[in-house]
Amino acid sequence: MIRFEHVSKTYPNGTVALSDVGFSVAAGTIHAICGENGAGKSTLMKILSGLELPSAGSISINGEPVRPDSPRAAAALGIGMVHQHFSLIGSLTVTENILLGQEPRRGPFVDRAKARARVLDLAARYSLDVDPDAKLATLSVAAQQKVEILKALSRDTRILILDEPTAVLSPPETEELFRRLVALRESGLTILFISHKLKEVRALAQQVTTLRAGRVSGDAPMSAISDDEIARLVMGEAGTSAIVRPEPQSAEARITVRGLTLRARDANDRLDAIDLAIRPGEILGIAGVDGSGQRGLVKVLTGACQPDAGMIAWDGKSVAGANTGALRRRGLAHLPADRFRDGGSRRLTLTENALAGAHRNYRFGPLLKPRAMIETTRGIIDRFAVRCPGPLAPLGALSGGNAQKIIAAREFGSNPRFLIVDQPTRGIDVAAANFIQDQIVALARSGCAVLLLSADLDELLRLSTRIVVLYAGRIVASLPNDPELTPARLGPFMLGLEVAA
Amino acid sequence: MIDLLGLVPAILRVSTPLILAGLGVHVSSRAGVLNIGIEGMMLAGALAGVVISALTQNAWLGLVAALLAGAVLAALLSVAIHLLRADLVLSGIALNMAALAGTTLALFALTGDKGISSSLPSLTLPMVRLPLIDDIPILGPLLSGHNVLTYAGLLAVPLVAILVNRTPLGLAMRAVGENPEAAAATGVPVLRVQVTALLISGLFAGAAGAFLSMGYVSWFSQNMTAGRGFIALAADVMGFGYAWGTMAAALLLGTTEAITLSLQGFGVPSELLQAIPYLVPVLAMVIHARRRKRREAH
Amino acid sequence: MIRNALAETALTLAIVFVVVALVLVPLAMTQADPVGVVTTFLFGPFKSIRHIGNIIELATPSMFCGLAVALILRAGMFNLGVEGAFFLGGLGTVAAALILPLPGPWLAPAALLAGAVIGSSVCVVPGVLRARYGASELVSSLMLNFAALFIGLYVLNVWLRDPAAGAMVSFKIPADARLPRLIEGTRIHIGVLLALAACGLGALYLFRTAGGFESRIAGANPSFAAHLGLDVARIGLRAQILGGLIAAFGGGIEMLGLYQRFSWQALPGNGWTGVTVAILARDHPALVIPAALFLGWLQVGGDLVARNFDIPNEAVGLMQALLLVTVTAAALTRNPRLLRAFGARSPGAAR
Amino acid sequence: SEPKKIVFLVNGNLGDKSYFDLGALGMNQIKAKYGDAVETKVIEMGTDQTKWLATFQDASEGDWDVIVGCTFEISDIMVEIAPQYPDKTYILIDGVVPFDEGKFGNVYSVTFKQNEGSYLAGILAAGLIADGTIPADWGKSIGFLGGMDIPVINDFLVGYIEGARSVTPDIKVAIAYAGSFNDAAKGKELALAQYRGGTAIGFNVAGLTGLGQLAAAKEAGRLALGVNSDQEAIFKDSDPEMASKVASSMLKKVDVTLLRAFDLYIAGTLPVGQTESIGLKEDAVGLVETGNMATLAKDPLKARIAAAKAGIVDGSITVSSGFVVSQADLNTLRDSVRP
Ligand SMILES: Nc1ncnc2c1ncn2[C@@H]1O[C@H](COP(=O)(O)OP(=O)(O)OP(=O)(O)O)[C@@H](O)[C@H]1O
Ligand SMILES: Nc1ncnc2c1ncn2[C@@H]1O[C@H](COP(=O)(O)OP(=O)(O)OP(=O)(O)O)[C@@H](O)[C@H]1O
Ligand SMILES: [Mg+2]
Ligand SMILES: [Mg+2]
Repeated sequence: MIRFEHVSKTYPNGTVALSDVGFSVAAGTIHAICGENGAGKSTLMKILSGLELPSAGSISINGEPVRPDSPRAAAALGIGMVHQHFSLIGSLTVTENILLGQEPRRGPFVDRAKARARVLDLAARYSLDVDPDAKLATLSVAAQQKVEILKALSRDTRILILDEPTAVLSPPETEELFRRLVALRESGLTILFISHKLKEVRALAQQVTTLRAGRVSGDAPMSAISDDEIARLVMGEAGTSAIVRPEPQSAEARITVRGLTLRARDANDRLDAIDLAIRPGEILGIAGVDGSGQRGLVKVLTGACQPDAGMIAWDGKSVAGANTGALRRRGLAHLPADRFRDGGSRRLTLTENALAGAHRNYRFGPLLKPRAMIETTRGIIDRFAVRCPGPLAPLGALSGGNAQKIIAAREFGSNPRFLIVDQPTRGIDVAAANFIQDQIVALARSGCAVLLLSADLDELLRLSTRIVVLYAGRIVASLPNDPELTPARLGPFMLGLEVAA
Repeated sequence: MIDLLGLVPAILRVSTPLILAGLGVHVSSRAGVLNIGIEGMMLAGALAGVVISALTQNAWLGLVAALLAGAVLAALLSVAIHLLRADLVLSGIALNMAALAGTTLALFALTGDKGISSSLPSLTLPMVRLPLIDDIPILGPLLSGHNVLTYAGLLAVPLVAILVNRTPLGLAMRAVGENPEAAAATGVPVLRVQVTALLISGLFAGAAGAFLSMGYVSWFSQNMTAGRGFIALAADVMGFGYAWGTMAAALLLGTTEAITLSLQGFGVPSELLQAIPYLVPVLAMVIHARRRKRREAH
Repeated sequence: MIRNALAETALTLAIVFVVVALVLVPLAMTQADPVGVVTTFLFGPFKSIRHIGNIIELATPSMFCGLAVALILRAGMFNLGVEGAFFLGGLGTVAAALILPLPGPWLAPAALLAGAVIGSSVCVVPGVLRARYGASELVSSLMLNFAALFIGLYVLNVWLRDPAAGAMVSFKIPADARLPRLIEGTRIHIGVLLALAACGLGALYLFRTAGGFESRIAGANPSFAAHLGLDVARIGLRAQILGGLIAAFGGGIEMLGLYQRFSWQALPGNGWTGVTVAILARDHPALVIPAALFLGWLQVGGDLVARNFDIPNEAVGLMQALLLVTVTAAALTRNPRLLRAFGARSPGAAR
Repeated sequence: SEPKKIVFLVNGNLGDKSYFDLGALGMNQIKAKYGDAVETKVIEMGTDQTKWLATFQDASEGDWDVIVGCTFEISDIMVEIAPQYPDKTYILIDGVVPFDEGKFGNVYSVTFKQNEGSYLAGILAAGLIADGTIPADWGKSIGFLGGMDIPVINDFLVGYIEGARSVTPDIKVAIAYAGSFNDAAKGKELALAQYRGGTAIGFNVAGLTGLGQLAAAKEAGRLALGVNSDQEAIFKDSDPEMASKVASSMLKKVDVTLLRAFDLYIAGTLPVGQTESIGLKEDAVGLVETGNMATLAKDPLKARIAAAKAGIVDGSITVSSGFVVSQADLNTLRDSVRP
């Protein structure tokens, strides 16, 4: 139904994102597209959805050549896209976001009642539950994801593109989404699905196309291809190292949290009498549906805000009132969930992003030593296999996964005594994810206390020594990570159906 | 000595250009374009109104010309920032320079005088007596009998609020102003929305200029806006993104100005009096920001 | 890299020529000597040492103000108090030079220091209000510029006014405090060296010191800075203090270098020029120097044309405004095709 | 012979309706009178003071014979430039150079006694109230709207007050300064505030700002006095109603003075190396007596003004100057007339 023929794309800055890509997508199927970070997946989808124009090549739908030159034109062709980075407006309501550009009118005005009804109708039709009147910025990421999907479906959509839609969803939410997608396919939609998670691809797709460095490296029906083969097509060679989980190295907790309470304005951030203890060498995993208080917990532990009650101690000594700077000087490191908002600056160079914070170590008298900084960064680029033009390129020129590696390298490289990692591998290809996970484990092994927050239960179960489940700002379970612990066992706690604290 | 009867109309007069221009800044700011060139647009509007009303002997046509002149300059700014992709702030500054030079030049070409259009028989916009209110004893003279643009400015506040909050265009403006990439990905025609907002901004600027040259006085004189555009920029920022807020800020600015004007001659050195209208808004902003900060802390 | 930078410069110059041709040539045609008009504009400023001197005289305060604005913008602040700081710095310096009972060689440095501290308040107060209460520094600095003007005029009128002079001007600045001239036949004074040094130091600070780096981090992305544990409010305030000091120092230099007495009755506008310079220089302290010289050339060339021909200076002003827009027009200066035509290598090939 | 070349360097912009415009008018009159025997030019130097010296230097380097500048601000520049170019002739209007230093044999300076003209304006304003020409319910005080609180403006003020006091010793004068010379709207607002406070007739000395007073007079139905040029004439055709509110204007005849100086220069009798202070006696300042004044003022008042003028000319009346009065005395004076 959709045919890509000889599609190439060179960005104005000279990056060749796609070269001579050609394959077809059958109508009424879910078609997966896999590839490592920066392989060109998003670029190809942006071309289909009218956000970018191809430098060469053509696309046809049902045999008709098409050349969508704006999202509007693509929508007219029945193409809707859920973007990897949401295209939502924080200060608008859910309804306004979903219907932006196609509002029902009454005279010159937006017909608010009708708009609201339409959103409720959409939500019911696709069983995606949203509050039509909520301001978007107050929603959890998962809820925003639903809004983004509803938005894509709100225009008479026949081709739905999902660019890593599950990266921010918890497993129950992912399952729910998959059921919807299957239903959508059955109702005749064609779905293009991008994911780094092979399990998901296997569960959903009928066909998979793999991209490597902008070229098609494989295209096969799911039934005719093994996971290993996909991994090989994506990365050139397969290989996942087995992880040996670290063990706590002392009985003394490095970080102790008692009765921690945060009465934030945003309900998603609230905390209610949290108790935690993290020992050196231990990775404490935090599970929970997005918006269960994780963000508040991270804010308080990183000194971004002060709790309303309770205490935090490092090595038994209270750090009440300490701000981020003070905690960092004690040995805090933090890999944030939102890498571009908090983790770095697109405008600054890779060197500057990689060494910000540590820059005071690179001083000669009052001056910084740029050479030494660049050299260190070169080392990071090599060690973390960052695909980039060089250490002086702006961070914005990197694909998201590669940017994530630079930011991780900075945080891991500061010799932390307490490391908070928040969704460390979200949106990252398998090889890079393995690499980052290895680094986390290695840090723990060297005696760092690690707090791991992840929406990816497999990741939590792979890395954590213990897992604590948050629900509505409270700890509902604290479980040792033994072989009996499975995603299925965690599910009820995460949804607040069971409590075992 | 300060008589309320005289002061209220004075406040309205002083505030009117600030409200009109402030709304202009507000509209374009909501769409993400800080209209530094508002001063120049006002100046162009002031001149166009005078010239056309003199030529046609019709004040309304003069007003229309003023609005259009503001919009034309807004279109020029749009060409600079959208077509040529020049720096927004610098383009605004350049537009102000160009408008000052251009209006002087045009005035010279038309009248042989660089300073004032007094040789043109231009008209003024009428004062409006509000039918019923006019008869109320004290309130009547306070609320009635102002320039038509004063009422237009006040009336425009809810209209702008509705435009921004209730119409598809307003929705698109807010989306574009907050996150142009996301809006573009959704299919909002970012360019068209910004150009429209800028043109509306130009219309308001033209009206503000017309008020000066066809309401306050009945002529155009060189650089007669005297920095009011910049005060309007401040009014918009002080309004925290709301049309009503912009109006409140403009009224605050106008009130301090009007009061200090009528305080002249009481022995306070005039320079110090002239500083007050610039200090009070800062104070007001600090108090407001402090209250907000305290509120947010809880 | 260098090749591309050269191409960019060549393209910018070409744009200048085209705009001049488009605007000035038709104007020149109305004159008896059209060629003279164009060459006077383009090359007149370089024809005599005095006119070159004029460019540099004009560029000196622009460098200080441009540098101040660049440092403030880089830290993510939008403080327009540079205008008021320049004014008050000039007044403060003159006041100090008149009041301080210091021996000759100490007078100028002491006066400049005092002026810098006094003048910087116009930037510092909005900075503090921003850091402490979150009040928009854009608005408060815009307002305080005017407040500084009128309060300054009051001070001038009451304490510094020379009653023997027939206008509201201060007493004459003592000869000891005047800055030495550098080049015979021009009014270029030692202030230009200080301005150049300031820009150099500014670049060094911004790109080679920890403090400057932190300032750029906070400016590029405040939540990133917060994530790193940097005190964003303090960094912003530091930049505004620094910018205020530099601008006010520039005002003092201008007074001691070119004036006989303090005689400003209105804001002199150098701060606005500073905004223009900083934008032209893309907030880079080193590029502030060529940007300021460019504006100086534009001014002197325009003045020469207006002075020597029957072309109103408003027409020249229009052309200058157009030039400002076009030299920052990314659609022209960043156009890959145009750049290639001027010898740039395509970025893809460079990789 | 070669035409004589004269250039007028404006330290600001034309269009001020004050001496820049009047100076330019004088230049036109010179051109009209001498035709091809002269070459004239007016150059606007703008408001950036650092450019002024450079421009004077350029003009002096050029082949101009006579270089004209005005306002006190130009004095210091002439001090620096004139000795460097002894074969040029400089005319300085409204400013002086220290002639006693002996270096300025090529500078002719002329200052205006605007206080004398303002004295007459004061008599007129107070007289119109005193003799009942102005209805009593308009108020009893007179107004003064200045551009800035600076000596040259206060020179007008001092003369104005003295003149008014000579009619009504306890006259009240509402005084305001706009802080700007181009903000007509602000001028109108200030004048309206004065009219509201019981000012029957106001005197504006504030350039384009001051014209706002005329709009205020029209709106409030009061009277105004113009300055420098005939402000009734400015609006006579375009807005007769407003023009009818201009009781008179105090003239400062920069144009006449400039033409006269050039006449003397051509005749070789220009008194260079010294300063002339010209006022009523030289007919360099004065009141517009045609127009509204002719019909408005009653004969006794006209006679009174004529007498005062004669007194000033023959020296029996001396008017204080705003240039020499100290700030403290000025404040006392202003306080003493406050309504
Ligand atoms: N607008 C752009 N300008 C320049 N280069 C770009 C742009 N967008 C993407 N690229 C580059 O093009 C290449 C392909 O990027 P793309 O986003 O398509 O990768 P991806 O397959 O989606 O990767 P990921 O798995 O990280 O999402 C990358 O090298 C990226 O840096
Ligand atoms: N104008 C640009 N110039 C240079 N690089 C760009 C530009 N626009 C985007 N990029 C880079 O190209 C990458 C591709 O953009 P895209 O929006 O597809 O995200 P992505 O690579 O898929 O992100 P993720 O890492 O989450 O997979 C972005 O990560 C961004 O860093
Ligand atoms: Mg992608
Ligand atoms: Mg990517």
